[in-house]
Amino acid sequence: MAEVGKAPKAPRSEPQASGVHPGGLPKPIRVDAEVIENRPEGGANLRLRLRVRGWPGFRPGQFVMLSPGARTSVERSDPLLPRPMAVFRERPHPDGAEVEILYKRVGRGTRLLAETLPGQALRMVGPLGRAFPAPAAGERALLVAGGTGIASVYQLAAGIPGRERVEVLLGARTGADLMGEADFAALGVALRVATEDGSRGERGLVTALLEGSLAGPGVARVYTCGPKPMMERVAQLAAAAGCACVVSLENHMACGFGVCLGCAAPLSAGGYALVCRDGPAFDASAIAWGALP
Amino acid sequence: MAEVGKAPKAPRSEPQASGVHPGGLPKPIRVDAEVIENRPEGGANLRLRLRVRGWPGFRPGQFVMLSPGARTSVERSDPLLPRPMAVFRERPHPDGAEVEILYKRVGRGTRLLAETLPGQALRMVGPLGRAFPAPAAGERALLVAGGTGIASVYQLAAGIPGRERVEVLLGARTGADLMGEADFAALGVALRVATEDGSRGERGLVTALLEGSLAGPGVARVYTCGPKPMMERVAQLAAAAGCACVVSLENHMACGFGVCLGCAAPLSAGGYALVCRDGPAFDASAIAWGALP
Amino acid sequence: MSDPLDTRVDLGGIALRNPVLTASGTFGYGSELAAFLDLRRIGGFVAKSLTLEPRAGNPPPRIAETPSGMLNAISLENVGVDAFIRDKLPALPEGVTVIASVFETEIERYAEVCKRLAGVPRVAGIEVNASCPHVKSGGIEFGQQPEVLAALVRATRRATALPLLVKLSPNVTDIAAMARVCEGEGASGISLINAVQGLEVDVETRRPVLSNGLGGLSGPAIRPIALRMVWQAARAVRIPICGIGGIASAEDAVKFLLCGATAVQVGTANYLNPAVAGEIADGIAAYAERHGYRRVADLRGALELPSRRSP
Amino acid sequence: MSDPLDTRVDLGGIALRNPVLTASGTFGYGSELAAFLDLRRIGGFVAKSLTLEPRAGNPPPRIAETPSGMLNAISLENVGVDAFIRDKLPALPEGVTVIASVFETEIERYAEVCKRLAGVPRVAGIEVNASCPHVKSGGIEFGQQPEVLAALVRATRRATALPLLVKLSPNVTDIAAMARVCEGEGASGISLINAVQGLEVDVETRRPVLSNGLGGLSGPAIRPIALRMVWQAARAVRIPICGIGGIASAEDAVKFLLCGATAVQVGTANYLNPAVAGEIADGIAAYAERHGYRRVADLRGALELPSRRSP
Ligand SMILES: Cc1cc2nc3c(=O)[nH]c(=O)nc-3n(C[C@H](O)[C@H](O)[C@H](O)COP(=O)(O)OP(=O)(O)OC[C@H]3O[C@@H](n4cnc5c(N)ncnc54)[C@H](O)[C@@H]3O)c2cc1C
Ligand SMILES: Cc1cc2nc3c(=O)[nH]c(=O)nc-3n(C[C@H](O)[C@H](O)[C@H](O)COP(=O)(O)OP(=O)(O)OC[C@H]3O[C@@H](n4cnc5c(N)ncnc54)[C@H](O)[C@@H]3O)c2cc1C
Ligand SMILES: Cc1cc2nc3c(=O)[nH]c(=O)nc-3n(C[C@H](O)[C@H](O)[C@H](O)COP(=O)(O)O)c2cc1C
Ligand SMILES: Cc1cc2nc3c(=O)[nH]c(=O)nc-3n(C[C@H](O)[C@H](O)[C@H](O)COP(=O)(O)O)c2cc1C
Ligand code: FES
Ligand code: FES
Repeated sequence: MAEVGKAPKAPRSEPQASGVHPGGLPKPIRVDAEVIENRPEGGANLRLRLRVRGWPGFRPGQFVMLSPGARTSVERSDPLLPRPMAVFRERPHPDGAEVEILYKRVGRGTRLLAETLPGQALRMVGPLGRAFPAPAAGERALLVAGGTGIASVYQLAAGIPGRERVEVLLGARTGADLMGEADFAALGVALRVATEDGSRGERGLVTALLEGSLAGPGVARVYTCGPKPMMERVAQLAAAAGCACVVSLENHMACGFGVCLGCAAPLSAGGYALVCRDGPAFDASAIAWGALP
Repeated sequence: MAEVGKAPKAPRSEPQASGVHPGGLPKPIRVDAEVIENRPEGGANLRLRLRVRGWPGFRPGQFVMLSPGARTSVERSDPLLPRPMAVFRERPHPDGAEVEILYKRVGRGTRLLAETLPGQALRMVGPLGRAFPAPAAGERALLVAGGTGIASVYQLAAGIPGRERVEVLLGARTGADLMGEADFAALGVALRVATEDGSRGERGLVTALLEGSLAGPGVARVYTCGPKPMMERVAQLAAAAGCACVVSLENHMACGFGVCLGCAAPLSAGGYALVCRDGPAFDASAIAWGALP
Repeated sequence: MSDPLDTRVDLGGIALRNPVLTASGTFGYGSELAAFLDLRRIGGFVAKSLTLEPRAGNPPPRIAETPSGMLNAISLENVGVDAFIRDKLPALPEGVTVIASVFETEIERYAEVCKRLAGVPRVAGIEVNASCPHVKSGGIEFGQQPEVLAALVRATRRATALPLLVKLSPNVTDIAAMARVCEGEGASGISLINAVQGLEVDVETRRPVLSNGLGGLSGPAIRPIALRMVWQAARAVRIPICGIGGIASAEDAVKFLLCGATAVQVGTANYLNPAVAGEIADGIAAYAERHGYRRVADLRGALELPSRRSP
Repeated sequence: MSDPLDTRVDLGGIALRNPVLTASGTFGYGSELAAFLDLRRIGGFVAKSLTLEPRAGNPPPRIAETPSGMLNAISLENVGVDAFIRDKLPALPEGVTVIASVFETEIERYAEVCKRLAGVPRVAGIEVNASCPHVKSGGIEFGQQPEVLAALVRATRRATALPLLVKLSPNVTDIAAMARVCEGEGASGISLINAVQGLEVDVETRRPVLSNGLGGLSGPAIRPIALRMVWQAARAVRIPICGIGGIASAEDAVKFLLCGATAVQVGTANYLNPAVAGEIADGIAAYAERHGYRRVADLRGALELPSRRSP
């Protein structure tokens, strides 16, 4: 498993996004990954396990680009673009590594992903992007995630030393929509859940849970990933409580490695950062939320 | 099984191609057919068995249009066009009918077809085209087929009353390339095989076998389907022997039902016939071979 | 909901049951696909383009598959205007709305075909296909030159009292200018786009795949180009627009309506699914109802433009 | 075989190891993809287009997927010519052939960027991107008006002694005429095509998907259009042509060479497979050997035309 703060494997030359710890990042690969399992997990969520030869490891917050559907002996150009997916977890595998992805079936690409069968292959490029910055010494880590954003923060929670100090707040529309709850529970972190219909955990928005948690003792660093309105509200609450806030953005991407300039996130200081290269994690204060789609 | 000479189910209004018996044709359907089996048969050949609800039956020589690869919950537009495939055989099935196709993996569409798994669905439109004209009373039937054309003439051989009078000559590059030999053998027709490398049957071209057969007693009607040079040579030999010759053409098609005008076959009398509507079977003498691609 | 949805639209004087037509050259003369689709379920159909005399068209290969599209070089193949009136029209059931499409190689011949269609009971309107090579201009399409297009629209407009749609070529620098030419010359509406000129090559034979060399690209691949041109034309003229190009689903069709089309035509998608036009008509109605529209006609031009900057 | 295959080509004075380049805007400044492809394996790369000053580009969303293609509206985002020379060029390993791409909103500014690139050691040539909206013509692209294009080529040709490629816009009626304009003004070669103008709409929000509204269509969908335009341009001029548009495999690339291109650029396909350009270079060589060519350069224009009629 990737450890936060591990020595750099392949330092990158790109400029560092403000406030985000770049760390050393594994050198990305391009590979045909074999599907070991692709299992529905309730609601529209699925768990994908891939066997990846030559996997270089990853850092919490990094993602991969996956072909939209199984590869065939024929290259099909519709749908065309690969889909970004957070690396949920990795495990050793006799032949490379096993990489796990938690994802939701939302559109054409993820529907084709969901129809992929064990034994079929997906083209994978990654790991890409930078790592989440680790919490500073003595800081409490407060992770707030909703929807598909839940997958992006799991490894962060898993990697922080002293998990009992890590608090994780997960939100979803319904209990069935909720991703990965059992995985977080198994980590031994302090876990709370909110669903909009109350079918699981508390009824309401996860941001309501956050208000309580921010009121707790000591300085907290808030990490968030999920729908834009949720992240924006989390950032506001954190700012009001005087806490640092790191957001992991889910912009649309064509390449994932910094050359198409498609994933631009508007910065409050003007100009844009590239989510795939400079993120996906950013200081919440660096983002011009009004101009983010 | 479709019988030659059965009463018309749904008469069609299109003009009749010269010399070809139109007969009554079943009303075509559009349906998602379920793959029961899709089994490699040696070389690049496969045998596809489909469960088809509402299948109206077919006449020898008719074909279906099959989507290039399994349908998914997402419509994929590459490859775009359906592929024409002869109906090899039909069997009763508790739920509609079982339709069998013999096909060869040659390009993008058939490669995707070959990767289709049991339980998946293919869009099917058909049966389309007209039936082979039956041999006249007292005429010997001489079927000469090569490559994928073999699939087109099987049902003709099966449907002619008095199969012992039917002579079938099959050709292929190698024994492994040869389609459906066992099926023809099981019909009890007089069967001879030629392969270019001699790995099965006689060494050489199937047209060499034909020369012998044409020399036999009585009037023969020759039916042929396969690569263009083969069909052209068969037509020449038949003409030289004073025999009628019916060719089943394999033009490229976009629709299969007479509206795109893509499948035009040049006629010796000038102008074009549509292979999907007026054929695929034609009097060999009606075709302007030089202008056929 | 109280009132049922009103699906009717008026395409330049042609009253349509709903905004879905099938495109010229993709639905034959209307009876070929009777087994799959009752044409009375959709707004209408545009017949294969007609010339004065019957024409045989190009030698095969005439079609080639391309990524999310196809090329065709059918050329002028059709039964001729007289056989259409005599044989094809009477074969269609009552209640099918028929638009006759016309193309030719000279302006006078275009006008003559239009005249022969005058007074023919079943013809609700004429679509002039301007994507035809103009013999006198050395093979450049009528619809590629503003002056030639103007002359063509003027002559055909004079030749008939029927609603007159002009079908534009997409192979131009400025589609809005071409749309304005049509409006200026009295066209009742504009259909766009016709196929985009393209080429496919077989690397093994080292020849073009089509016997004709060049062909027309159609299918989903061209949809973004068609949608852009419809949007540009809709902003340039007031006459109604019939959107065409790569439409394969109700969602695709709605995009064209939102961009300013009054109706749409479904082309290549018919080959894949001969019942698709009916499914699209149903899907548009479902979309309109889901979004609280009372009249499908109100979808026209309902696109909201980005506030920051207009596209 | 006796002699090894000669893969070199000369693109208007730019000596290329093999005929495969990566297209502007699809390979960054050359070092982003070092983990996936050694640029010394391919003919060279065309850097992201440069302006005089650094530019920030359009707000997101900037990209949208379409059938076998994508739309982009990145606009002018780039580090500026000075930062390119100072920071980006030195980061590239020796032996990488670099073509700098230039775009601007005024002709004088284009010329000034070209001047700044003069004498910069690592720059083998300049590609002038003429698909940029010309401010003085009210947003019409430089490459859409023959006189404006002529003025642009003249000015940039005067501004630099480097080999000068002009990259044409496909959004024109007559690409051959545009190619002749470039040749007449002394361009060393022509690159085509840039992205085709398109539009995509989200039916749920009823808005264009891109913040900018319109965008440029690229990817396999446009390949038949690109191939047609390369063929038309190749017949119109003698200067070499660099074919671009939807190339995703060696077979695709060979089609462009057969139609008259001296070299090709791979664009959108890099996003799907960042090593694809190297695979294409290898595949072209394999094709040439399989077909008995001694020199890849001999593939240029080797298309056989149908005997019946020219395309
Ligand atoms: C860094 C990053 C990490 C992500 N991690 C996960 C994850 O672990 N699990 C998970 O379920 N989802 C994750 N997502 C979101 C996931 O990429 C989208 O749900 C997916 O791309 C949707 O594709 P589609 O074809 O099903 O949807 P469509 O709407 O059909 O897609 C159309 C286009 O829009 C893009 N798109 C649509 N929604 C999104 C979105 N939310 N984010 C980015 N692109 C989008 C697609 O990639 C495609 O290019 C992540 C996104 C990013 C940027
Ligand atoms: C009436 C008819 C009946 C047929 N019956 C059979 C059969 O029973 N078994 C069988 O194996 N094959 C049959 N074929 C041939 C079969 O349609 C082609 O092999 C198949 O379309 C090739 O598709 P592809 O995508 O693999 O090849 P590609 O070369 O990738 O196809 C590209 C395009 O060309 C078309 N095409 C290529 N080769 C042919 C061809 N020989 N005939 C028609 N279109 C072609 C494809 O349909 C597609 O549109 C028949 C063809 C016709 C017209
Ligand atoms: C095989 C074929 C034949 C066509 N014939 C005609 C025609 O005769 N007249 C015409 O105006 N358009 C013709 N078209 C163009 C279509 O009507 C339509 O404008 C074009 O295909 C774009 O729409 P689509 O992408 O939905 O197919 C033809 C298109 C195809 C594919
Ligand atoms: C995201 C993106 C950005 C692009 N930026 C530029 C650019 O800065 N300058 C340029 O000349 N072309 C640019 N292009 C156009 C490509 O270089 C190429 O001409 C076009 O995409 C067609 O080729 P393709 O289909 O292989 O992508 C860009 C294309 C894309 C997709
Ligand atoms: S996704 Fe291409 S630059 Fe970020
Ligand atoms: S395949 Fe369309 S008319 Fe024959």
